[in-house]
Amino acid sequence: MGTGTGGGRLTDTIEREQTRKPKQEMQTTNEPAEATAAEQATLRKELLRSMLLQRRFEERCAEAYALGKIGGFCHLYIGQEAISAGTMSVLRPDDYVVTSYRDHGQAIARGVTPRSVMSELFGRVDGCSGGKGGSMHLFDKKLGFLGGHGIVGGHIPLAGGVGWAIKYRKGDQVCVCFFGEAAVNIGAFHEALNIASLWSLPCVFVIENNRYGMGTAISRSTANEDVKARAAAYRMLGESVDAQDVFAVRDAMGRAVALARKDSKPTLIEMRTYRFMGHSMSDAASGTYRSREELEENMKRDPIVILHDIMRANNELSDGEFSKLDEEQKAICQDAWDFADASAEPPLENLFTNVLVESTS
Amino acid sequence: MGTGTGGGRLTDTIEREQTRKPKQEMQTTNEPAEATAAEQATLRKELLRSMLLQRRFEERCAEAYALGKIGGFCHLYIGQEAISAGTMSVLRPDDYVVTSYRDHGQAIARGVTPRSVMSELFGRVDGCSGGKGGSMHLFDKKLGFLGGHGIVGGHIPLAGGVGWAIKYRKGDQVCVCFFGEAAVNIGAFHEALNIASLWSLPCVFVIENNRYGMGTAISRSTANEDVKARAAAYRMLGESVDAQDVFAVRDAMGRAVALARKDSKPTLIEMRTYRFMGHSMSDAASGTYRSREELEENMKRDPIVILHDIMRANNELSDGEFSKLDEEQKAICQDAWDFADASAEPPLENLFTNVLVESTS
Amino acid sequence: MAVITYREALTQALREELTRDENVFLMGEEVAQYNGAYKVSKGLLDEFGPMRIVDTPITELGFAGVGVGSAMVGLRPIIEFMTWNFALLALDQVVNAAAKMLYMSGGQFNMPMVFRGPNGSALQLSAQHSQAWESWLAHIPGLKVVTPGTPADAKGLLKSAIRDDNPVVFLEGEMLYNTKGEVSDDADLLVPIGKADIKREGSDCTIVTHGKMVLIALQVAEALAKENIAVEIVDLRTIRPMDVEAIATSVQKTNRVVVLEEGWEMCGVGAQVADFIQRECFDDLDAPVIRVHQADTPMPYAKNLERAAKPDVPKAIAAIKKVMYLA
Amino acid sequence: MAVITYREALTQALREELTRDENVFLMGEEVAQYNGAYKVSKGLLDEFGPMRIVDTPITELGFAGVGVGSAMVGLRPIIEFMTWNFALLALDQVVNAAAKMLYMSGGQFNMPMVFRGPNGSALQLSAQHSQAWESWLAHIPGLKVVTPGTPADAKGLLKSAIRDDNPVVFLEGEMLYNTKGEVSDDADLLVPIGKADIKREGSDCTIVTHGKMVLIALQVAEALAKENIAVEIVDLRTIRPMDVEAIATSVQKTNRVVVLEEGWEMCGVGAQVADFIQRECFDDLDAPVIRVHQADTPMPYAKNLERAAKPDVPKAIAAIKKVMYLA
Ligand SMILES: Cc1ncc(C[n+]2csc(CCOP(=O)(O)OP(=O)(O)O)c2C)c(N)n1
Ligand SMILES: Cc1ncc(C[n+]2csc(CCOP(=O)(O)OP(=O)(O)O)c2C)c(N)n1
Ligand SMILES: [Mg+2]
Ligand SMILES: [Mg+2]
Repeated sequence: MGTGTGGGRLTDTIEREQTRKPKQEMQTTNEPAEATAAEQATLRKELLRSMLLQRRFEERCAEAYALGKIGGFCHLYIGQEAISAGTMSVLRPDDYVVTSYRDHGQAIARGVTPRSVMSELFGRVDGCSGGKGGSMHLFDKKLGFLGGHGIVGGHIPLAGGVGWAIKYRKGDQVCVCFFGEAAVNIGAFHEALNIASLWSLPCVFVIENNRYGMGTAISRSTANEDVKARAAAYRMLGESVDAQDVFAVRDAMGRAVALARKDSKPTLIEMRTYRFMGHSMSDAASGTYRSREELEENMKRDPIVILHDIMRANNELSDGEFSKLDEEQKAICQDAWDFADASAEPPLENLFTNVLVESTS
Repeated sequence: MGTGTGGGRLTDTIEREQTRKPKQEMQTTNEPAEATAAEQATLRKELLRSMLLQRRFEERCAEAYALGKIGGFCHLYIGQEAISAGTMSVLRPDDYVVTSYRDHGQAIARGVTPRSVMSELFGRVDGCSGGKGGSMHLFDKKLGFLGGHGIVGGHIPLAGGVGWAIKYRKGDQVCVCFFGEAAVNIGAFHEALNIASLWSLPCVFVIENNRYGMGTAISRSTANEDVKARAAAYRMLGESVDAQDVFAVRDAMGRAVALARKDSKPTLIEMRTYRFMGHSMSDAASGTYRSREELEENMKRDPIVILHDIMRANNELSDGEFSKLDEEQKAICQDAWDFADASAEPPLENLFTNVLVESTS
Repeated sequence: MAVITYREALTQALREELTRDENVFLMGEEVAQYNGAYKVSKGLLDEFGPMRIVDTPITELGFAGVGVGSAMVGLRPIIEFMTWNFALLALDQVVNAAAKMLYMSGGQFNMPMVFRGPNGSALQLSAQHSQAWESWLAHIPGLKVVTPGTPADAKGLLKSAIRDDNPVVFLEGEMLYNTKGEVSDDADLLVPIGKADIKREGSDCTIVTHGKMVLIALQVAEALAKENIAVEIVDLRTIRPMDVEAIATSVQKTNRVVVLEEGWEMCGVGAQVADFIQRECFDDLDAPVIRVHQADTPMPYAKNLERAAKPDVPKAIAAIKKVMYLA
Repeated sequence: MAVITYREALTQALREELTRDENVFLMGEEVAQYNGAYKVSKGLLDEFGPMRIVDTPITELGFAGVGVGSAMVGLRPIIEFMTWNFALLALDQVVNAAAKMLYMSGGQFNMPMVFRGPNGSALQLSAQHSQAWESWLAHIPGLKVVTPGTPADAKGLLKSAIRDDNPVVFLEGEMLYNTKGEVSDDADLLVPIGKADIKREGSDCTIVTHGKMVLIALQVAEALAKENIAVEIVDLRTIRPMDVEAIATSVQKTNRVVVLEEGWEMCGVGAQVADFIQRECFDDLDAPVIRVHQADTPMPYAKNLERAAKPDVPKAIAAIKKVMYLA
């Protein structure tokens, strides 16, 4: 189904689907069948925590950007957090993640510490990339977090390479690659997907379809908006997911990751989402290429609110507990801010480090 | 249907289809219904002539290459002539053609004179590109023959640009773009097809699927060998054609060209063919990546023989007439050779011409 | 004459040339509905409509090739790269198609087109968004490479580029868009491609520079004037073809040269300038040519490191003093 | 020591390093079943199997990026470009990913990989298949750029490149593959990256050169020896980092330099060499540095034009005579 420019309609459709299929009944295929209700509740709380942390963190980013503490390009992920939270919840520590410049959410969901991310954004020496990468280039090797890349589509072949390395070593890890829907038109996407399918690489390619590439609606950039047709071009499995629903994300990603892990088969997944902020800090959230009405309509489907509502309905999270959880995340973000603020600028000699390494094999 | 590496099987299938559907009954959709039998016979003779001329011309190319009169890379088209002959037969003089390095056949079928092509191959001043382009870069502006390009897939966006220009000027010409099946994996193909479909450009994209890109069988390079799935990825019409049958080519191209001309809609057409020679003059015709058996099996489906047989069955071409036609083409090629041989090397000062033009608008 | 920004100067040039010749069109990411990522095409969609001002998918290689194809049949495309950093993906079309087509075709297909957009670094955009490409592009025969540093040059050179029947690479500066200067509103005023401009006269030392470094050079000259050092500024404006004569004339006068550029050292524009000077003015030089350029590292994000990486006024002043044996 | 071809030297280097380290693999178009478009990987598929010697689709950008990704997690890819002409499509991965990854990640992800294949022109391949890319690649910090001219250097440098923990661009010569020379069969013999080599000693004039022009330089020196002109040949071998010291030492001895390179003039390697020399050896030069390079045009097809376009022995001899004021 094409999303078109008729954002309102799409939202409606999805909301209707939801009404029909209440969240509490959703059982993802990769949950062990015997997962108890308590375990499910714990999982939901963890997913909520992850999304809340991302949200609160990026709210502080916006603030820091306004104060000039963050510079350059800064692309917020607000509204899309269910994708990162749901995805990371099905990954193992030794799996790999690679993403685009809109990378704060994934980094934090993957476990990169808010302190080191905020320090990176502030351009400080304690940043996860030593202050050299900035918002678009978050890296954390020990977490298998392979960046943070700035050229649209440029990192998609990298995911193929990670998949190749896994296969080369007969490992059973998986590489998940995130990119925006506008990236599907670029050559790198095409070349990488053909290779991944041809060589059966353990990759999951995740289109975060927030319906705009900068100011361009998908219908104005993409001849065929249907992701399944794209996957078929590479004889790959393709799927579309309501990505404001973290369990739908988790479900689809669980299956795709399992397929990659067990059968070394790649999947292309379209996550249908919406970005609540402008493309980057210099872009207005609405008023130019999308209406305020459309934005507000879509903000009603806030992934955090959706999950929170379910948990409330389930009576598994009191308002007090929610507030406590939220305050904890805010405190973590304040701590990250304070830490980053206190972190030193990189020493000037660092300008010349990391251009090359000295070692040989 | 995938062609796989099982060349033999594909050939069988196609041959059976042919037996079922005798050629003399084929009526292409773009023939005026009232085309008389005589007109049809004339057309067949013209197509035969075109294919024969290409064949004889390239046989002389091989000879000239062996003698060192042609240098560099030289990619022969032998076996694929029905594609160029059939295609050019449905084009208007003001249409455009753009192709890859394997361009002798298309150039000649389009009407670039054998003299100027041979002179180009000999690196002489009377060559259609002044001796500067060589085998891979044949150009003829007055015939709308836009080259002759050496980077795999690099010329596919150019076709989009020509289509754009036609639309820009509200013209009703068409741009036909030829490339090999191995080019479908490269980014330029993908970007160009998306644009052509998105903007509804009057282009026909012709995959000359000779089943090998250099020494690589399509099954080893392409995750999904089915062209229709590729076209669908761009919401474009896609079709597969038995391209050893010049009327099947003509039929499909006739429809695609009409669609482009009337509705400004692009089509992707897979022409299933086979190259009878090596990839280029330095590549053996068989023995490395394809067996002699496979080659011989496929050479049985020579497009010239297939058409000739039909005409013979129709009693519209006697053996004497065929010989005469053939001799005429050979004579044209001998004349081209002699002309090229007598043509001067480009004067040395030409090294520095055509780098820039002096004019401004 | 009005004082307008570099951005407005470019917009004026586009508007005037779009008006003058209906074969001219502008194509690129976000150029139409969004009015351009840097607003250079502001208002043009409304004025000229969607066939003349064309939004593209994010497919630099694809739409650059579309430009080339349309130029082969006589249109005059202006291909905007949102920044030249992304043009790296399209260089096959620029180098192998646009630059070589006329030659390969024995003179049949010229390429009346412009590839334009901001080049080099802005502020804290880090490694992948901060590259200055002029030396790469200048390497390629078949191209012209233009780098205006002022609003007047931006307008006059863009108009010349659009009218030129050859492929012109036009490198703007993100940091220049808001800079102001006097610009003629004469729609026929062109700045010739291939001619350097003496942006300031002086007799003690020459700065050869281009693009956004022109502003730095002017500040350097201003500062050094207070120390009674008279700096002459040769703004190349065009990198290819390079105005060697203008450089030589200045060097013969000052006998000392600093080459100031935004990009990296190795095989940079400054290397070529130094090479020309040592060949053409061997006996005129009182000191070796010294170069000021970006540190030989990818561009770092951190503000302090980025500052340290970039050529600036103090670095250029130090170089001049060195070349004058004052330091 | 055995006399083998440049091609065999490369094959030996590949075989030895594939044997030594199982993280090393070779990937590219036609490298496996076809034994390489130029047969450099002949026999390796049989020996190492399809995970180590990997045929790719024609997708230079894609498989270069696959190499980068695999290097991020510790493999040591050797990415073969059938020729560097096609690598233009992949330069985003070379420049924006491989060269910048270590820096952008604050030192976390180094790139132990090699990008290799034939560079520059062969015979009559015309404009799109005849480009020498070393000056472009040398411009980029984060890369090493290596250009062996002899079989021994080819082997020793390729082994060093494969063992290097940085991304190394390795530029071979199609016209060199069949050339022969003595090569050690010691599997531990490396040629260090970053060190020039004096290919011939002489006191009258220095030729600074690299890659396939080394052979031309040797012929030039041989011819001029008969006229009692003693030419010293500095073979750079590595373009980045450049061995400026070796150049300077030679220039201090001969006081005259010709720079001989395959590529174009503007911002070429020779420009950088000339720049270094005028800076480092300002008082040592008896004449300006002169350059010999490809004509400033795309490469033509016609044999006579191609010959006229390329640097060759007569052109280099003329340059030496000019720099020695003998002509
Ligand atoms: C090759 C390339 N072209 C252009 C850009 C500028 N750019 C950065 S993000 C972006 C939009 C991408 O949209 P999408 O892929 O949908 O991701 P989103 O930003 O919506 O997450 C553009 C055009 C770029 N970074 N790289
Ligand atoms: C980008 C690029 N990569 C590699 C090559 C070398 N090359 C020339 S032709 C060719 C095979 C192309 O096969 P296909 O597209 O099927 O066309 P065919 O030669 O069969 O007509 C290759 C690999 C090239 N010219 N351009
Ligand atoms: Mg998007
Ligand atoms: Mg083929």
